[in-house]
Amino acid sequence: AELVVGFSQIGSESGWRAAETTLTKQQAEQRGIDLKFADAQQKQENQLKAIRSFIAQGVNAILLAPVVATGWDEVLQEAKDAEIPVILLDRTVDAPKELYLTAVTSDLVHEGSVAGKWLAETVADKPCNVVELQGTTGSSPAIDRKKGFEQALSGHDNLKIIRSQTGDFTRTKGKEVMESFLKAEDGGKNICALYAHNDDMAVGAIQAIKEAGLKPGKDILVVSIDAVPDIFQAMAAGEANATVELTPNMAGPAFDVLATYLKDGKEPPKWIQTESKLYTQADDPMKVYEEKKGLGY
Amino acid sequence: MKQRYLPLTATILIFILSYALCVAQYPNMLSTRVIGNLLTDNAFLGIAAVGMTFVILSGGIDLSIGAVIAFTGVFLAVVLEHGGMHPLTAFALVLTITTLFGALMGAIIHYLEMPAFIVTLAGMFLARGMAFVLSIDSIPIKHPFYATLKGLYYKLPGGGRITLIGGLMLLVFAVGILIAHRTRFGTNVYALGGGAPTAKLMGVPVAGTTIRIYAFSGLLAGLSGIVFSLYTSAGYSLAAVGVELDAITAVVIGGTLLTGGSGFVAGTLVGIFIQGLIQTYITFDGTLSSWWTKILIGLLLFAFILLQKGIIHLSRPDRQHA
Amino acid sequence: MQTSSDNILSAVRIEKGFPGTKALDKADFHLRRGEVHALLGENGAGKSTLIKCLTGAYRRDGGSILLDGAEVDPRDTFEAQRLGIGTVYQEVNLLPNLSVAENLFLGRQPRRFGMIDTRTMNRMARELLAEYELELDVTRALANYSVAIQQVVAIARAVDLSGKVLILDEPTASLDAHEVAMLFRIVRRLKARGLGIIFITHFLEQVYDISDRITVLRNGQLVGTRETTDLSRRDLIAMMIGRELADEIHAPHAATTEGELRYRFRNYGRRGRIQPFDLDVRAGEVIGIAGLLGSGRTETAEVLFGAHRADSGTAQIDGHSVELSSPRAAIRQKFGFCPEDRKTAGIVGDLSVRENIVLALQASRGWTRPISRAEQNRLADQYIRALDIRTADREKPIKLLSGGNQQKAILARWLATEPEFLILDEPTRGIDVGAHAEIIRLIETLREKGMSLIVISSEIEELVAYSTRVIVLRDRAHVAELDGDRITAHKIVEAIAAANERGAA
Amino acid sequence: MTSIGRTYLMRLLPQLIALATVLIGISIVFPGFLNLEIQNDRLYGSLIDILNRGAPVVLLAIGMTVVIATKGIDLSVGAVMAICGAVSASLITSGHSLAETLLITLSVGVFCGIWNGILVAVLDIQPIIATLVLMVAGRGIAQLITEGAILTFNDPGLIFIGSGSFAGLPMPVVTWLIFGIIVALLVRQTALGMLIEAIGVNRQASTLSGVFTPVLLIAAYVLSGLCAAIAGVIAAADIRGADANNAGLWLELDAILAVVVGGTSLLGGRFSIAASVLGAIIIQSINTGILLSGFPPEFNLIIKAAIIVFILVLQSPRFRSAFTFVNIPRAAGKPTEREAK
Ligand SMILES: Nc1ncnc2c1ncn2[C@@H]1O[C@H](COP(=O)(O)OP(=O)(O)OP(=O)(O)O)[C@@H](O)[C@H]1O
Ligand SMILES: Nc1ncnc2c1ncn2[C@@H]1O[C@H](COP(=O)(O)OP(=O)(O)OP(=O)(O)O)[C@@H](O)[C@H]1O
Ligand SMILES: [Mg+2]
Ligand SMILES: [Mg+2]
Repeated sequence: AELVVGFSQIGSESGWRAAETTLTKQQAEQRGIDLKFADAQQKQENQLKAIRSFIAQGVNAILLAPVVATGWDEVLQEAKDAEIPVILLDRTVDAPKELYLTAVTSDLVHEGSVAGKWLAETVADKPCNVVELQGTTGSSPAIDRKKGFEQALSGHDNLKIIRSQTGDFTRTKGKEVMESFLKAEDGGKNICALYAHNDDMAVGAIQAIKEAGLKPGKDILVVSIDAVPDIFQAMAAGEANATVELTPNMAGPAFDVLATYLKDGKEPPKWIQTESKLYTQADDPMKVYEEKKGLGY
Repeated sequence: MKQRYLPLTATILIFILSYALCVAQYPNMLSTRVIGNLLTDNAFLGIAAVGMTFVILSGGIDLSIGAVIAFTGVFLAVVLEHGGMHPLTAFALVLTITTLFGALMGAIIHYLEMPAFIVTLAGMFLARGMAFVLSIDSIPIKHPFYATLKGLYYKLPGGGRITLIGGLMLLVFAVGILIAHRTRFGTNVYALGGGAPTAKLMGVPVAGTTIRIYAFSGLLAGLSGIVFSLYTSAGYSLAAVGVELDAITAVVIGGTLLTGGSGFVAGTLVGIFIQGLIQTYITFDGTLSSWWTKILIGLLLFAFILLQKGIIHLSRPDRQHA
Repeated sequence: MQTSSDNILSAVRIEKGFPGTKALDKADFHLRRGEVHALLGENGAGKSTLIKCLTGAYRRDGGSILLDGAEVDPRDTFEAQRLGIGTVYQEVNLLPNLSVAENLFLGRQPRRFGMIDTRTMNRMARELLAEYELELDVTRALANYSVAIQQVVAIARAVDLSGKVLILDEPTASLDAHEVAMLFRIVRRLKARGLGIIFITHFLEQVYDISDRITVLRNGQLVGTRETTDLSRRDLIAMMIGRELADEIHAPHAATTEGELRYRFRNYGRRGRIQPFDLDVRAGEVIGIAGLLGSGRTETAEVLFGAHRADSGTAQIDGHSVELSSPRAAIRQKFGFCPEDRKTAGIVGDLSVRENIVLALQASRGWTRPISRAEQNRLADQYIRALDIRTADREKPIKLLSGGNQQKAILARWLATEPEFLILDEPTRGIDVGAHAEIIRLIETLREKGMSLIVISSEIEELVAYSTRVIVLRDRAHVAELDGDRITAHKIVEAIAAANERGAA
Repeated sequence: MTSIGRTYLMRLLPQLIALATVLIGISIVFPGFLNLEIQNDRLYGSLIDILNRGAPVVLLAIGMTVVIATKGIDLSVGAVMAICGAVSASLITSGHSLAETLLITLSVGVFCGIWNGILVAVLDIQPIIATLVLMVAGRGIAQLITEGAILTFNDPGLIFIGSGSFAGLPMPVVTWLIFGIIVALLVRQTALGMLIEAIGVNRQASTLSGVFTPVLLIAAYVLSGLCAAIAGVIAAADIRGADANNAGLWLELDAILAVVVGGTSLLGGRFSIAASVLGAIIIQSINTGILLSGFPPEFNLIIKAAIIVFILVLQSPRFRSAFTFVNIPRAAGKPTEREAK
């Protein structure tokens, strides 16, 4: 019989997430899997509801992109009781490992530290004031990407985070907050680098920097995370310096391990880490842009 | 058929009808699992919506409940995990806090004559802000007592369960119905909704009633927060965003007028079920993209309202003699 | 400042000011045990304000209140109720969304085990209303019943609440003779029990019928208190308005010269509201409509005005067919309509007197042709003067005016549109004697100018005074028409009573 | 005329005081705040940022004021912003001219308004629920257009609307100034304002007086839709892309808050466009002030709540009558100063 897989997606709050959804659907189609998609609109309670109704429907497996790390024990236990394997996508959860089959994610802290390392190396010994655009307050990428970045910077006393405010992962807020950073730091003369928790905020901030009469990428270094297509355009124009890739194709590996597991019951490793690849202006950004453009970002 | 029960009856009819339609398409939807889930998954929303019903019946609105739920969860997580308090003590403490918070909003609304919409909007900012300040991380609650509480459920044949929180929601509704229709406080709530100046002239203690209404809503939001923390075993400051809108929608679908003074607590329960049904249906379908999900929810909402209007319209005779 | 020992309620030097108005200026008022005390005065004299100060609905600025000789200070109406003061406020103040029984027992519902005992409450409500010869489904929302019934319910509630004092602020405004008689029976019974009763009305017959003493207020000040038997009608009016009033009620007219036939309604009606009727109206005619409560008078007016669309019949004006499908359509044909329920259908409370007066004119002109501010001021001032609307100035929100003055402002709204066909539903309700006479005179003047009017009134004397024809309604149907010499109070009452059963009951 | 001017000033006084207080407060925390300089031919500084960033909420508040005056509320404005941003982006990227794009986008906003208006005025659905339908479905529609991604564009004309400048002011500021003045003149120089207020206070009485209630109600929602459309275009043009997921998210609450801070009663009736615009600017000042202050973001909401409560308490009728140092005409129709003399 055809494989039925339920996919509980967080929602559609960013281009990256839309790309993840598109890719998951594509991957399922390629493998002839009947994907049941449920959009939770950023609410954990909706994800819990979705998983419960997947169980009630009797799907063969569940993909879960958890909106938050905590609070999954019970529903995962229910899935386990119903003998439905659960694979976590893109973020992990705070639950006993035996409750899910595996997690296909990147390491958020690692992403932050890749960005931080790049900045530290690029700046070398020069003193550098960094401003930080955080993600949505309280969200795990915001917390972990901040943590990783700070870890990478520790030991480099010439690098200092002088301002850090939330830009809610959006372009609009990224631009608005950057404007106020520029005003607050002497028209931007005080700022040497910008670290944004995602590319969208960076793109907004780049516009703010340009409108303030400064050159992003030169007067202010810009490093961000996600590697969505638009940042490559900015890199090609010399306005952004580096980005750390978070691949939206988490479903491919997930379906692969699922297939082997269902076929011969082989348990995969508990964590399949995706690569956090660093892209800089030297990596032919336009080419990457063309590759990524069609992926539904 | 009493005319005042018309909206309620209409809503119940619509629910039964649409459930039947869903089952016709997905026979699995009749399972006890789905019914049990409908109770468990909507428990926190239902409990908060009872409070919201009282607020709306009195002609007010409470936008703070989602934030209060989040605050409650974070507060519990912090005191349980870092403070080492017993959950029952923590429950009592947090319910006191949220009740007082509600009472404070009620007092401001009454004494400063400020619109509830704005006072509770500020309350929403404040409660969520407090949650952020307590912790921006999501904190798992690992207290064994939680496990005990979650272990309490009644297993239905067919794999469904009536959980503690699902049962609690039904209990809260029962109590809410009693309070609304069988106590003086309940009648006073309706009286306020019928017109505060008139109610005042008729001797309704407006100040006390207003404060109590919002305190009650705060209490139930706190209870809902406890239920939510049981439901997710965690406290998270970004939890339950927009729950107030879901609750308002449930109340209104349940046949309560937003202008106040007319409606039923029981209707809200049906409203909750209808919303839950829409969501279950959409997951069972499973082919909708994120955007079509939203569009369909909107359209179904619209259809329910139209249907309700239609039923009420058709069955209402032109104002007749007594 | 003697307070004789048999005073049950005394108000001494009560003061109350509103921005721009001194509503009460050191007013005294003493109510004896076992008396009916009429509180009289022009519209805006401060009667309702005094009542509200007594019951704690308003905080007074000064003065003291003594109940049974002891100083009391009710902070809110709830406390006043506990002290044994039952009140019917002007404008029915009940809750339309609650059931009749809940309205009657709000705040004192019978309880069993802490829960309201609905069954007992409903039974008590039925028993209570039975005293007023009302048989209602007490579990239905009050909104389902007419203003008159609501008023009876309000009275029943207040009477039931009043251990010591009963205050009735224009309770009879919407009642017909039958209900008034019933109310008076009850009032006399309470009086015999030793209650003090304050009675506010603009119907002087009722004052002389029921009251023992009269207190008159003018401009917030006490004019005086007299024994009713010592005070002639003429003197009373002089006390109230501060001058002599010309002949109060006119002699009935001789049949006036017939104007041309302008409005012709055939088989006009709406199912469930008013049975189809025929009606011809000439220029310069005042058609009075008489009938019992619920006989369909208001419905007739609403159907004529298009507020409820007629579902049968035709309308012609000057021989041309017209469609009166909505108030707008009717207004385009130069119709005007003063509704009966001024609070919900008449005034636009937060807007100023000026805006309320120009509203209909502006609406008929369309929004693109605003009436200039100067013109608005002129119109407002003109009608404030012409109708003697008592207001601090024309920018005062109309909801702050006394009831009678609101009524006059609504009338002004329609006069400003210079209508040719004016429907007045109870235009004199709640209006003081002076203004009453003015409005009757106004109706005369308008008629003489060639306007066609339809006037609904429960006051038969009044109908006789100005009608050139009277239509009598019963059970939502037009049952009789009187004209010329046949318009007498006696004949109208006879026509109404020709039905063996009452109205809608 | 001067007396009307004075009444007008008195009406705006509480908002002006609140704004001044907030601005002074910020400049104490952040001294450079009031600096203004000319850069690239346009004024540059935090004050300008406030006017500029406030543009969407100002525009939404203008429409919301009129809707609220009719005793309604429009929760859909945020979603309509997203739809219109998405529409304009997808039109311009598919090669339509700027004029066509704007025309169609604004028509879409108008259409959304008509939809809301019909639900409220004709189907008689409670405004909050009627507009909730579009609030939920609308964002879905916007995402449908952009397929969940940010639809970027490079059309200089459209970008100019978001970040160009005219007469030394950023285009968004110019836009809302002009639009606000047009609307204010439209409602006050014609009879619209009074008729709308009449409907808001007593719909039944207004209908009986011949006011064309359904049409005016629909018109109010159309205005709101139009405002949201303009705000949507500005928001998209500002970031050179339509972000259907986040554009206008929760802005309806800010707009309502702006209207209330502006002193218009949520129960309908008396309204003032200028006061609502001031309200929106006050809210944006708070937001900008928080950003400039350098507090950690966890405190954003608490600070905002505290300041708003403070302002509202200052404006509350009770507080004002307790301290009758200024006897200001209330939106709800408290007696005016003139009567008191
Ligand atoms: N809340 C208020 N604010 C301002 N002025 C008021 C208020 N209530 C009453 N007034 C004014 O006080 C005066 C007395 O009003 P009141 O209602 O007591 O008159 P009344 O004698 O009851 O008249 P009526 O016979 O018309 O009912 C009027 O001039 C009225 O405009
Ligand atoms: N005695 C009654 N019992 C029950 N309902 C009544 C009674 N009288 C009136 N009603 C209700 O009140 C409504 C008002 O009736 P209507 O407006 O036709 O009365 P009316 O003749 O204009 O008398 P009035 O205006 O003096 O009340 C009617 O639709 C009817 O349903
Ligand atoms: Mg009065
Ligand atoms: Mg009538």
